[in-house]
Amino acid sequence: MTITLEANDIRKKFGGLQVLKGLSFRIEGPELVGLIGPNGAGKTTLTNVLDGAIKPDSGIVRLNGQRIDPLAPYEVARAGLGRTFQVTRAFRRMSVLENLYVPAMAMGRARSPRDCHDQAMEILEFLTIDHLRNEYGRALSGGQQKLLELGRLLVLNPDVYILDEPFAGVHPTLMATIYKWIQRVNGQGKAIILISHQMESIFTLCSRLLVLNYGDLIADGVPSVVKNDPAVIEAYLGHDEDMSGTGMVSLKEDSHA
Amino acid sequence: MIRSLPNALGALGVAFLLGFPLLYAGGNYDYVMHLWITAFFYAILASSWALLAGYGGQFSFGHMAFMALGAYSAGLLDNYVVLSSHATGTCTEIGLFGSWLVLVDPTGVSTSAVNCLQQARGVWPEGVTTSRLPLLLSILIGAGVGGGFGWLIGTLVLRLRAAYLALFTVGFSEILRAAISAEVWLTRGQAGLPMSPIFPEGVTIFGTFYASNAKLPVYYVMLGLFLLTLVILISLARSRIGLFLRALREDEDAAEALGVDTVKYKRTVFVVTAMIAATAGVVQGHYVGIITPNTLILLQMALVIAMAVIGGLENVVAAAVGAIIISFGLEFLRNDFIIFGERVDMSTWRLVFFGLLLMLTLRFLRNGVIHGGLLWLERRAVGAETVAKRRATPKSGTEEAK
Amino acid sequence: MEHSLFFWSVMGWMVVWGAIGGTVTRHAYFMRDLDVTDARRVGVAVGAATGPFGLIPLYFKTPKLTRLWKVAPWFGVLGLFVLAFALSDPGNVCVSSGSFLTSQIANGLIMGTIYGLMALGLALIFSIIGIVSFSHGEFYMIGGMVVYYVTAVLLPGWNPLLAVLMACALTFCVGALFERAFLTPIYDGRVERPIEYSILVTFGLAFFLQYLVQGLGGANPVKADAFIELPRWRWPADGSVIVTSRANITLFDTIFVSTPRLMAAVVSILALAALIWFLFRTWWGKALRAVAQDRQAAAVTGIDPRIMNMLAFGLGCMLAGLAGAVLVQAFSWLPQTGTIPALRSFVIIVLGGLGSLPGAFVGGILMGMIEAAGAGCIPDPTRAASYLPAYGMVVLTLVLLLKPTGLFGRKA
Amino acid sequence: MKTRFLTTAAALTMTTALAAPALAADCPIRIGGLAPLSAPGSVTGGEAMRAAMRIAIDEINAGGGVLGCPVELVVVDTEGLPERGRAVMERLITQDRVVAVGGGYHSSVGLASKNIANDTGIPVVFAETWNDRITADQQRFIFRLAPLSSEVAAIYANFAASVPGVQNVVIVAENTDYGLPASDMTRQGLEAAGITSTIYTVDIGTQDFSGIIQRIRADKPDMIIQVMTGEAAYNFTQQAAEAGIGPGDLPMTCDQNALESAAYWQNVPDGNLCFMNRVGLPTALYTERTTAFEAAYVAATGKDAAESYAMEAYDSIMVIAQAIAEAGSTDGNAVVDALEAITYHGVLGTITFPINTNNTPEQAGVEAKWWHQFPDPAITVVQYQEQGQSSTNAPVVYPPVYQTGDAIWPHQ
Repeated sequence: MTITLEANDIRKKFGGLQVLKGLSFRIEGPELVGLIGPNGAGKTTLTNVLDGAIKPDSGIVRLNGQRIDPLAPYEVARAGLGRTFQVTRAFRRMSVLENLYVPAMAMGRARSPRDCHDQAMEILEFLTIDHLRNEYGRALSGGQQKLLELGRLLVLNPDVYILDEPFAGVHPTLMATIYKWIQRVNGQGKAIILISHQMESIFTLCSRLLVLNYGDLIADGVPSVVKNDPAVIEAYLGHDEDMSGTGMVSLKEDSHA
Repeated sequence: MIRSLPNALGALGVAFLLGFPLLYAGGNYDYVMHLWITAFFYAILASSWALLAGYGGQFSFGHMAFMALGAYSAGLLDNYVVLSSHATGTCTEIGLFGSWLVLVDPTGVSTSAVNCLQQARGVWPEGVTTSRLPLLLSILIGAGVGGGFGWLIGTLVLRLRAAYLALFTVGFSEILRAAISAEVWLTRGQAGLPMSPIFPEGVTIFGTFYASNAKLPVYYVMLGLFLLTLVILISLARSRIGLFLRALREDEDAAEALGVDTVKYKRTVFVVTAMIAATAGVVQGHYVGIITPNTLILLQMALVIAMAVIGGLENVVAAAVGAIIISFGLEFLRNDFIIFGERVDMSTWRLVFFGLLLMLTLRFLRNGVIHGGLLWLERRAVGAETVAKRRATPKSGTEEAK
Repeated sequence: MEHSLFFWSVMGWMVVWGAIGGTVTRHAYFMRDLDVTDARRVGVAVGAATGPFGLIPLYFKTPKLTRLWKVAPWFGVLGLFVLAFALSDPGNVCVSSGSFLTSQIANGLIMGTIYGLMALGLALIFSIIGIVSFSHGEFYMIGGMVVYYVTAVLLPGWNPLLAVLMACALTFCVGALFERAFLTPIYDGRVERPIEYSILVTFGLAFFLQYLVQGLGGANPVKADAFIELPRWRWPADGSVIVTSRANITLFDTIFVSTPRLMAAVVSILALAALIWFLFRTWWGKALRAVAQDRQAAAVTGIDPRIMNMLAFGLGCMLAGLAGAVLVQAFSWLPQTGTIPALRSFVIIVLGGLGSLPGAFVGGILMGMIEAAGAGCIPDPTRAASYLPAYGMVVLTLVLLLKPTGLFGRKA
Repeated sequence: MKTRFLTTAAALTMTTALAAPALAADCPIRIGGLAPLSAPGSVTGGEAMRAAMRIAIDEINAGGGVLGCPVELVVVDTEGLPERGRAVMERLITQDRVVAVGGGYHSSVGLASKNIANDTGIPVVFAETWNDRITADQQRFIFRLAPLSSEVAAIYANFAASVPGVQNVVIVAENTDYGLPASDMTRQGLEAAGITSTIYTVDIGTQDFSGIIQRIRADKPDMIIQVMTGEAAYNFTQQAAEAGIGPGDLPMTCDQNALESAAYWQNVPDGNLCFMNRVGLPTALYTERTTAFEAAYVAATGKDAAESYAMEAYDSIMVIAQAIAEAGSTDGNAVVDALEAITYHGVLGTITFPINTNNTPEQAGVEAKWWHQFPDPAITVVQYQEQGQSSTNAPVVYPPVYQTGDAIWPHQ
C-alpha cells in the first residue's frame, strides 16, 4: 500500500487573521517534500493542523485514506504521522534512552524498557550519541537534542515524517548525521515533509517544493521550476528584505542563473 | 556501590519501622506511637501528591479534598449506616441475611434531638447488637468516592494547565469546605463528625489483646497502608505509566506527538492518587475519631506540599521521608523556649521557619533535600560514565559541539 | 422557597437541554464542515435558554456564529434563571423589594470596585511575569496592618492617607525584594517548570508572611479608625434624598452605603486612574506594557526586563496592599484576613481572563454583584451566608468548564 | 489586698502540705492546660486563658506548691480543632504525664478530647466549653465550670422577652457546635414566649456581612441576638451599625468577645448600647479573690479587666490544685472524689459540684447536663452605656437579682 497524505481546503483563522486560506495538496509514497515560505507564512500552523494539535476551521486531512483531522495528536501519531518541533522538545529531565522508550511503549511495541533497549541502542549508535545514553536530555547540546528528536521518530516509525527546521543551529558535523538519517527514512519508503529556511539543504534534498505565503499555497512543483516562479520570488523579495539572510541569496542567484 | 546505598537504607528503614513498636519501651510510648501514625498519614499524602505533581506535573491543591472525601464517606457510613440484629421499626431499614441494614436519620448538632436508633434502643430487648459496616468495606467505599471525584476533577482539568489547574483545585477544595461547614444537619459542620475506632472491639494479635484505643494495631495498619502506598507508587513510577507521566510533565505536546494518550494518563494519575489519599483519610478519620472541615483549609494542603517539596518532589520515597521528618520536626518545635528572658511562643514561629524553609528549599535545592542528594550521587556517576565512554570512542568525541 | 420543585425543574430542563445542545450543535456544524470552535458553547447556551425551540432551527440552519450568537443566548440563560427564580419564590426579598435590590446592587458595586483593584494587582503580575502569586492575600493583609499600626500605635493623629502611602511603599518594597531574591530563576530557564515553581514559592511566602505577622503582632483582631467621619446631615429637611450619619449615607431612603467602604471605593477608583495614567502616560508604564507584549523586542529597545519584572511584581503587591490599606477601616483585621480575598482575586482574574487588566476590573465588579446576589437572594437564611466564600468558586468552576480562557481572555 | 489573698492561699496549701507529704507523687506535679493559641482557634481567648492559668500556677507555687511539690503547668495549643484537641490531650497524658487538665475553650475540642481523658482516668475541669453534652454524658472524670449553653440560651430568650415591644427577633449564629445548638435553643425559648425569630447562620471566617445585613434589615427585626465569637462578631456589629441596624438603633446582644473592652471599642467604634452576656460574678459582687486575681491579671496582660474565660481558666487550675491537696494524692480517682466533695472559694464564687456520684441526676431529679457542673456561674446581661466604657463598669441590666442599672432601649 502506498503512503498518502491528503489535505483538502484547510482553513484556519486566529482571531481576525486568516492563517491558512484553503490549502490543498497530496503527498504520495517515498517522497521528500520541502515546505518553504517566509516567516509567518503559516508553515508551523499547517504542521500543527496536520498533527492534530490544532483543529482546522474547515477542511479535511486524510492519512492513507483515514480521516485524521478530528483526531487527537496521539491518535494521529498512532495512525502514522510523526513530527519534530521547531524548538527542540527533548524530554529534558529524562535520560536519552528513556526519551526513546516513550514512543516505543506508547505505540505498544514494547512492554518494558528491556524489550526496546536493543532497538534504542542501535538508533543511538546510528545517530552517534550512544555515549550519552544515560545523560539527561537537558545535558545535551542543541544539535544533539535535534538528533535525539529524530531518534524518537525512528522509534515511532510513522509513515509520514514532518521535520520542522531540523538544521537550525546544528553544527556542520552533525548535519551529516541528519542527512544520513533522511536517506535511511526515505530508503524505507516513507514520506518526509521538510520545513527549513536553509535553502541549500532544501534544494539538495527535496524532490518537490511547496511554497506557502500568507496562508496560500503559491507554488507546488519540482525545485528547479519553483525556483523561477515569479510569485515565489516576489514573496521572498517583495516583502521582507531581512529574510534573505540564509537562503534568499542562493534563491536569488539561482533564479538569475 | 554508592548507587545501591539508597536501597540498602530503604530496607533498613522498613525493618526499623516494622520492629520499632515492639522494641521501643519509653514512658511516652503512646505519644511516640501517635507521632509515628500521624507521620505515616502525612507521608502517604505527600508521596501520592509527589506522584501527581512531581511525575505527572499536575500541581493540584485538591489533595486534602480527596482525603476529606474519603474520611467523610467513611464517617457518614459510620454514623448513619448501622448493621443491627433486630429491626428498629423507626428507621429506614433493609433486611439483609437475617440482620438489618439501618439508615439512621441525621440529627445535626442539636443536643436534644434523638435519632431513630436511639429511640429504638430505648424499647429494644436485651441482647440486640449493632455494629458499623466492616472497615474494609468503608475503606473501599471511601476510596471509591475519592477515586470517582478524582476522575471527575481529572477530567475537568484536562484542558487546564499550570496556574489554571492550581486555581481550579483550590476552588474545588474551598467549595467542599464550605459545603461541609454549611450542611450541618448531615456533616455536623465545624463540630466534626465523630468516628468509631479502627477496631471498635479491640483486637487480638498473636494472643495479645489490644483495646480499641491501643496504638500498636493502628500503627501497623497505618504502616501497612504506607508501605502499600509506596509499593503502588514506586511500581507505577517505574512502569510505562511513570515513563509517560514524566514525558507529559516535561512536554505534553511532544509526548502527545509520540503517541502518548496524555488525557488518559493524566486522568489515571488523578484517580490513583485520589484513591490513595481517600484511603488514608478513612483510616486517619477512624484513628483520630473525628473529622472536621478544617482539614481542608489551605494550611493543611500547604503542609503536604511543603513536605513533598522539601523531601523531593520527583521521588515518592524522598517525599515520604521528608513528610516523616517534617511532621516530627513540627511537633518537637511546638515547645516554647526562653530567649533573653522572653518566652517565645513557638506554635507560631515554627510555622514562620517552616515557610522560610519551603522558600529556601525551592530556591536553592530544587530537587528537595533528600532527593537532591540522591540525584547528585546518581548524576555524578553518570557523568563519570559518559566521560569514560567518550574517551573509549574518540571518534564521537568531536561531536561534543557545545 | 415557595415552589422549589418548579425552580429545580426549570434548572433541570436547562441543564438537560444545554447538554443536548452542546453535543447536537457541534455535531451539526462538524457534519457540514463548518467552523466548530464555538459550536459547542453556542449550542449549550441556546439549548439552555430556549430548549428545543431554538435548537431545532439552529440544527437545521447552522448559521454563521457571529459575536451576537456567542453572547446573546447567555443573556437568555441568565434571564430564564432570574425568571424561574422570581416565579418560584415571589415572597423573596430579592424579588419583592426594589429598595433591597438597589441597596444590594450599590453594595455589590462598591465592594466590586475594591475587589477589582486587588485583582488588578494579580493580573498585572500575570501579564508581565506570567505567574500567579499565591501570596497576594498576605500583601492585602500587610497593607491593612501597616495602616492600623501607623494610625493607631506609631503616629496617632496623623493623616491616615500618609499611612496608606506607607503601606503602599512597604508592600511595594517587600514585593520587589522578594521578586529579586526568589523569582529571578524563572526568567533564565534555571527552573524547569517556572509557573509551578512560582506558585509554590509564593505559597511559601504567604505562609511565612502570615505567621510572621502573627508572631510579631499577635492574633487579636485590630481595626483602624474610619478615615473620615461625616457630620450628621439631612437634605431636604425630611431626609427624603440624603441622610448622613457618622458611618452611613442613606440615599432616597432606600440605598444604604457605609462610609468607610465608600471611602475605600473612592480611593480604589483614584488608584485605578493613577494606574492608568502610569501605564499609558509615563515612560515606565509604557515600558511595562511593552515588556508584557513582547519581552525580547522590549529588551532590544533598551528596556531592562529585570527592572520591569521587579517593578511589575512590586506594583502588583502594592495594589493588594492598597486594597487592604483602605479596607482596614471597614473590617476587623487578623493575620489570616488575606486568605479569602486572595481566593476571590484568583476567581476574578480567571473570570476576566488571566492577565487581562480590564478583565480583572470588570471581573471584580462582577464578583461583587455575584456575592451580593448570593448573600441576598438564596432563600435559606442558614445557608446564604455560610456559603459566602464558595459563590465565587462555583462561578469559577462554571467559567473554567465553559470557557477556560475567561470572559475576556483570548486563546492561549 | 493581693498579699492577704496570697497568705490565705499559702496557709491553705501549707496545711494540706503538712498533712500529706508522705503521699506526695513524683515532683513536680504537672497540670495540663488546653487553650487555642493559633488559628483557626480563637487566639484572643486562648492567650487570655493561658495568662490566667499561669497566674494560678505562680500563686500555687508561691504558696509552696501542692503536696510539697512544685506544680508545673503544661499549656498545649488546641488550634480550635477537634482532631488537634484529641492529639494534644493524648500528648498531655502520655508524654507530659499530667495528673489533671484544666482550661479548654472550644466546645468541639472539649467534646472530641474528653473521652481520652476519661478513658485514661485523668480528671478534666473544663473552663469555657459551653456545649451541654460535655457534662450530659455523665463521665466520671469530666467537670465543668462554664455555664451550660442551654442556660445561656434561656437567659437570652428571657431577656429578649423582657425587652419592651419585641415581636420579631433575628438570631445571627456561627455555624459551629457552639452557635448552632445555642441559636436553636434560643429560638425555642423565644417561641415559648410568643416571639418569632429567624436564624441566620454565618461562616466564622466571614469578613463582609453587608449582604446579610441588608437582608436582616429587610426582615425588620425588633431585636438582634448574636451567637458568635471572634472577629466575625466585631465585624457584624460594626457593619450592622454602619447599615443603620446596629446597637444604637435597636436592641442587640453582642457575644462574649465584646467584653474585651479595648478590642471591642477599637473594632466596633459604633457599638455603644450593645448588650452582652457575661459569665461570672457581677463586678459589684466581686470577692476578694476576684479582685486579687483581676489585679494580677491586669498587671500580667495590660488589659483593663479580666474576662470571664480568664476567670474560669484560673479557677479550673486552682480547683484542681485544691482537689489534689485534699485528696492527698495525684491519683485520678482520688482527685475526682475530692472534686465531687469540694467547696472552693474562687474568683467565680463558691465552686461546688453538687450533682455527682453520690447525688446522681436521677436522684436529684434534674437533667443529665447538670452532672459535675458548677451550678451557679452567674450569667448576667450587661450593657455598654457610654462610648469607650470598660465592660467591668457596664451596668448589669438583667436578670433583676443582679441588676445594677436600667437598660437604655435604643429604639424608644
